[in-house]
Amino acid sequence: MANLDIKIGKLQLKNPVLTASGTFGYGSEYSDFMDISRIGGIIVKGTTLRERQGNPYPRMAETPSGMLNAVGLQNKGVEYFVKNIYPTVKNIDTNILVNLSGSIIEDYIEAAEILNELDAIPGIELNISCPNVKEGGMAFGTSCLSAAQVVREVRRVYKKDLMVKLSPNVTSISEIALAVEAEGADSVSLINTLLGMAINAEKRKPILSTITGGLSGPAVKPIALRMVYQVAQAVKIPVIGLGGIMNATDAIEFMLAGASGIQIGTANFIDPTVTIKVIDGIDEYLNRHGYKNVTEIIGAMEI
Amino acid sequence: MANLDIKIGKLQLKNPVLTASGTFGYGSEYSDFMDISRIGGIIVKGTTLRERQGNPYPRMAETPSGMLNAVGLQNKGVEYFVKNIYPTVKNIDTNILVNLSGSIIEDYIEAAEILNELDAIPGIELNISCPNVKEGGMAFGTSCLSAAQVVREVRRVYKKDLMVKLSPNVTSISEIALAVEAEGADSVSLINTLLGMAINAEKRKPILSTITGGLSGPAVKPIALRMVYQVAQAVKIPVIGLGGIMNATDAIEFMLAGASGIQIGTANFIDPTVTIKVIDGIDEYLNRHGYKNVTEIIGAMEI
Amino acid sequence: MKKFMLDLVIKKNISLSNQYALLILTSHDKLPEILPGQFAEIRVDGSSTVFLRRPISIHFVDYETNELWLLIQIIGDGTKKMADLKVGEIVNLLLPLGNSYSIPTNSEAKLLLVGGGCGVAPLLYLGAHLKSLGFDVNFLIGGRSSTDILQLCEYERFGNVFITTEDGSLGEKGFVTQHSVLRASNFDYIYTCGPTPMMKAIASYAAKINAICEVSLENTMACGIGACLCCVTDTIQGHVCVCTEGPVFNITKLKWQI
Amino acid sequence: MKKFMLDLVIKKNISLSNQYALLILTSHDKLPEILPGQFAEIRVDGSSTVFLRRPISIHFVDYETNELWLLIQIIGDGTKKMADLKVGEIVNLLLPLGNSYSIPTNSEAKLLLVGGGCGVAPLLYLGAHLKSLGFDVNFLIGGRSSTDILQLCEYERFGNVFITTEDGSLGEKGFVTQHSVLRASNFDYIYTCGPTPMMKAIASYAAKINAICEVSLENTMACGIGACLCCVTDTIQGHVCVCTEGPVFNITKLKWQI
Ligand SMILES: Cc1cc2nc3c(=O)[nH]c(=O)nc-3n(C[C@H](O)[C@H](O)[C@H](O)COP(=O)(O)OP(=O)(O)OC[C@H]3O[C@@H](n4cnc5c(N)ncnc54)[C@H](O)[C@@H]3O)c2cc1C
Ligand SMILES: Cc1cc2nc3c(=O)[nH]c(=O)nc-3n(C[C@H](O)[C@H](O)[C@H](O)COP(=O)(O)OP(=O)(O)OC[C@H]3O[C@@H](n4cnc5c(N)ncnc54)[C@H](O)[C@@H]3O)c2cc1C
Ligand SMILES: Cc1cc2nc3c(=O)[nH]c(=O)nc-3n(C[C@H](O)[C@H](O)[C@H](O)COP(=O)(O)O)c2cc1C
Ligand SMILES: Cc1cc2nc3c(=O)[nH]c(=O)nc-3n(C[C@H](O)[C@H](O)[C@H](O)COP(=O)(O)O)c2cc1C
Ligand code: FES
Ligand code: FES
Repeated sequence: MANLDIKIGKLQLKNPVLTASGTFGYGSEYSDFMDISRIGGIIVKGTTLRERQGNPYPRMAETPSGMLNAVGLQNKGVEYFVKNIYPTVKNIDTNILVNLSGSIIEDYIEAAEILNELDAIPGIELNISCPNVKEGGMAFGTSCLSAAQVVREVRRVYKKDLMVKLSPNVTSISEIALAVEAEGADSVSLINTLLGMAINAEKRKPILSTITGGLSGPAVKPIALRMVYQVAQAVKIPVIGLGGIMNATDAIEFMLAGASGIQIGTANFIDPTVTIKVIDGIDEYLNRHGYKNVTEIIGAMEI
Repeated sequence: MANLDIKIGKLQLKNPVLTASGTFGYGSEYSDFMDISRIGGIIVKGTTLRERQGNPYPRMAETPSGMLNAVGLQNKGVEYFVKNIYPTVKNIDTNILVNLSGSIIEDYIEAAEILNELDAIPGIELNISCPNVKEGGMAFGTSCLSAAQVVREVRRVYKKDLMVKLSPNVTSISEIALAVEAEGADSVSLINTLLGMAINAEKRKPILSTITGGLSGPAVKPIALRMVYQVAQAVKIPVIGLGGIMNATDAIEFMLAGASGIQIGTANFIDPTVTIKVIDGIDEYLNRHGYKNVTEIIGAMEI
Repeated sequence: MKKFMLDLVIKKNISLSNQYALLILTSHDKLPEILPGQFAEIRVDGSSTVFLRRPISIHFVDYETNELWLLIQIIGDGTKKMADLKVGEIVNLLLPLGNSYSIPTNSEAKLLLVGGGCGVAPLLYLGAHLKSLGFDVNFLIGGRSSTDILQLCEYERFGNVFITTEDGSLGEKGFVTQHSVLRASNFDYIYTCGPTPMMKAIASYAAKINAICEVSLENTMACGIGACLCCVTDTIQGHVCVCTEGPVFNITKLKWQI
Repeated sequence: MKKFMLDLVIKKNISLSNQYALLILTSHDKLPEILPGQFAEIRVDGSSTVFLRRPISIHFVDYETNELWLLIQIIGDGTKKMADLKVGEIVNLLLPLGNSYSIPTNSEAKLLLVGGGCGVAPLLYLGAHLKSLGFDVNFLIGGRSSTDILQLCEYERFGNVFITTEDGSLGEKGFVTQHSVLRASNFDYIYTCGPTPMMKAIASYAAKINAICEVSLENTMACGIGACLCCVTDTIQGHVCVCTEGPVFNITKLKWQI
């Protein structure tokens, strides 16, 4: 057994495997299938200050080795989270992180202040990259200026771990990463979904109610891996890699490219126990290659 | 039989199906498998002013529903093309277009002047988006300013059809499209490959000699379709759509999203006769849906 | 109810027509408890185009023989691959998923189970379950033509079977909503599953006669367990997930125009 | 040579070990002319991970029975799917691709065909071809252990067969380059295919004895027909495509350090 413990920003994790926001509910959805406390961290659903109904049906389209979603941040708002969900999730023996979204800066700040008071939530993942909301959301993540601004404001009120989730729909993701690092982000996670689209040719209609949606799954893995590599070269804070991770080998590739931790999203839908398999697979890899600590493979790709 | 004739910019095509540069050689590679003169247009290999050896081996990695390439514009230069290849390809009874690349503006201009003299080449596709060359290439395609500049300079010397191929590795592809439209591009084609990366976890090494490479194939189709839709909404000049087209349904989706023509790249590797099948499949679709002209489905998606 | 990820084995694959297949799966271990109306998410292996699991209703469960039945209608590559499964092959399923049809509190209630096309799938198990609870069960099954009406004998084991076909090749000619049994009897509960236009017509009939009506909805699903929020339908309580709050809905909860 | 896209039928699939399979394909139509050293690009169906075709050498062609033989070593999902093909299934191939081994002009030339592992694949057809032209053929086949040495009788039909295994379980113990036949005879032509280190060792032996040496290279291929430029190797003429200028190269053309 290798040592999988890892510190990422202010977080202390029992292993580098987290679940990606919006794909793992609040964790309990998966607890019939495995012991979810074995997972290094659970990032819960995208949460906004106020309740959101999300986008109309249809919200999903399957694509080659991937899927598009247009959920649009359906959630009951941060107050509901505090009252009704926090009391349960706080008992899960792992890091529970809240993915925080907003359309205006004030909303981000107000929600972050509320979350800052929750003892059992050691950090938030600031989502400045959701492609499925009309205002704000991705717009923040696609310019250095606005990305820096929202991180600066949230950092002022949020004292615990601040992970910032970056949008891949940009010319230079490293520049955005540098901008949010400068404002005090503890880590960056990438990638969120790539903006895509699907059409039903027979009906001559878009498949999603919102026309465009966010692409995830193995199809995007090469792009995600490249971005993680670029960002890890650029910033000093830890990088959390995600995008199309389906198995331990994929996860290891992200770590070799420079990620300190990884998240698993879409793969949970195909195999609800994939997180555990990835944790075990990383361990097996470390043992087979003679590594004692998982930290040894971070950025260990040889050029 | 529906009418598949279409005018795209200054080009008159017998059908909207072209082959994507770098995936169809000079056409002759495929002539054992079918009558290549049935194809609406053949865009030959990326050509540069001077000979290029391209990147070292390995240049290719398979990815989920796609592939990465790092060919790096290996070609013998425009003079060689004129002397040794033009005499043969000019006899193919369809539109032969040259995909022109460069690393400095002067090279683009000089090569464009030479190509302007070739009677049987009705147009060029200006590649300002190749991710596999160190200098220039993609850099031109990722800022409005430099994209506009190279198009302006080439337009000055190149009198025939000027199709400009856009990079998807940008925050707003519509802005780049508008910039090149303003400088006199006759059409835009998109997308070129997305910058990606692949790692061999066991060897802890990048798979490509250049570390990163260009992603193509069905994996990128949702992104390409979205970009074609966005650009078609933004510009007045025709849009040629490509990225992951594997069959007639895919091609029709791009046309419904606003493309006047489509290109087929990676799919040629899996089925060398795919272009003919797509042409026939578009015809079948038009007949089945009661369209007389292929032009009727351009942008015909209903929202 | 606890959900499971199970590897079941194909015991039989009965091709019912070139469009339908009946898969009979089994396991060394005892099958878990499954309620009528619930579904499974099936992993499709060996396809270059299918990425996500496919939701398929539980057609029947036989605890004596430890058999799980699935009725598959071939639509695209996923269902094609399922219909092509060979005896002895392994299928990975998540189950049981979703809610279930509700059971009448009044044991005298008159029940009608209306299915069209592949929508009959959950009704066989529902009928069997209701019969085992002592109810009188009436099936009303519709299709375009006699070739759409499959395995009648199975339904006849559990209740009366009424048939309509659009071309009149079996049973009464017309749509299910035109069957004479609807005029002859007064039903208290109507359970339905099938194409949306059919379910809407049934729902409006139920509204007219004041019957309780439950419909089973389809939706585009990614996870099947309430984690992704991809499968919402609009209800009087806003967007709810069909995979957890459904697939069965009392018609009064939906915002259908009927 | 004209290239074809053909659908061939699996006539036999002989599992040679858990790592190797011999596929025998056939067709109603006469197989096209194929030269020794050429390869085919095989489309792999029914895999969720394999996207591109896979290059596989022509192991043998029997024009009398209209059979094409492929020797498959299971490496990943693509070769696994090929090894699992059932009799009667259809395989789509592009062929014949690439150049071929050259035939000695001097009919007295002493020839050695050296193969390791799956690298023996093209040598069977080459040996048969050379024998049909009247040459004396010598095969030298190496492997880790006797289980790597497959179908010896096939090679014996066309020439003398010499064996080495690293563990000594068959033939002489050691590497092919240590086999006594290399000391006993003086070869004019050496044809080789196998792992690169083996081919390099053979090439350096050939250089020492002044033999003409042709090696068959592998490479990562996307198209197999010279269209994509993905498969280059560095030669004294710069980057050339292994799929069209190769896979067979005279060792003097390569930039190998030997
Ligand atoms: C709760 C539930 C229970 C179901 N029970 C059964 C069952 O018992 N037996 C059965 O055969 N099927 C059932 N279905 C439907 C089944 O899930 C779909 O037919 C299947 O997912 C199609 O997959 P495919 O790969 O064959 O086709 P795809 O290639 O995914 O689709 C082919 C075409 O059909 C369309 N399509 C796909 N799925 C649906 C859908 N759900 N509704 C409308 N159009 C669709 C696609 O847009 C596409 O145009 C059920 C669905 C749900 C949600
Ligand atoms: C001209 C030519 C002729 C060939 N002839 C034969 C033959 O007759 N019989 C035969 O069994 N194989 C032959 N091969 C090799 C065969 O093409 C590969 O083994 C096959 O493509 C692997 O596919 P896969 O899907 O099974 O494995 P993949 O999943 O593609 O690969 C599994 C692992 O093996 C590595 N790998 C894959 N291909 C190669 C390669 N070509 N070289 C080194 N590492 C590789 C990958 O990087 C990966 O790590 C030939 C190759 C070439 C270029
Ligand atoms: C259905 C769905 C819902 C998602 N919701 C959110 C969200 O609320 N907040 C967020 O930051 N990312 C969200 N994402 C993006 C994922 O967290 C992740 O960044 C993306 O899917 C790429 O990883 P993957 O390929 O492993 O899925 C969602 C993705 C999916 C598929
Ligand atoms: C092997 C390979 C070589 C390519 N070479 C070029 C090139 O020289 N010039 C260019 O503009 N695009 C080149 N491309 C990009 C394609 O023309 C096309 O834009 C891209 O592959 C997306 O389309 P596809 O998914 O249909 O392949 C190349 C693509 C591949 C796969
Ligand atoms: S399918 Fe994921 S929530 Fe219903
Ligand atoms: S594999 Fe495409 S050129 Fe050789």
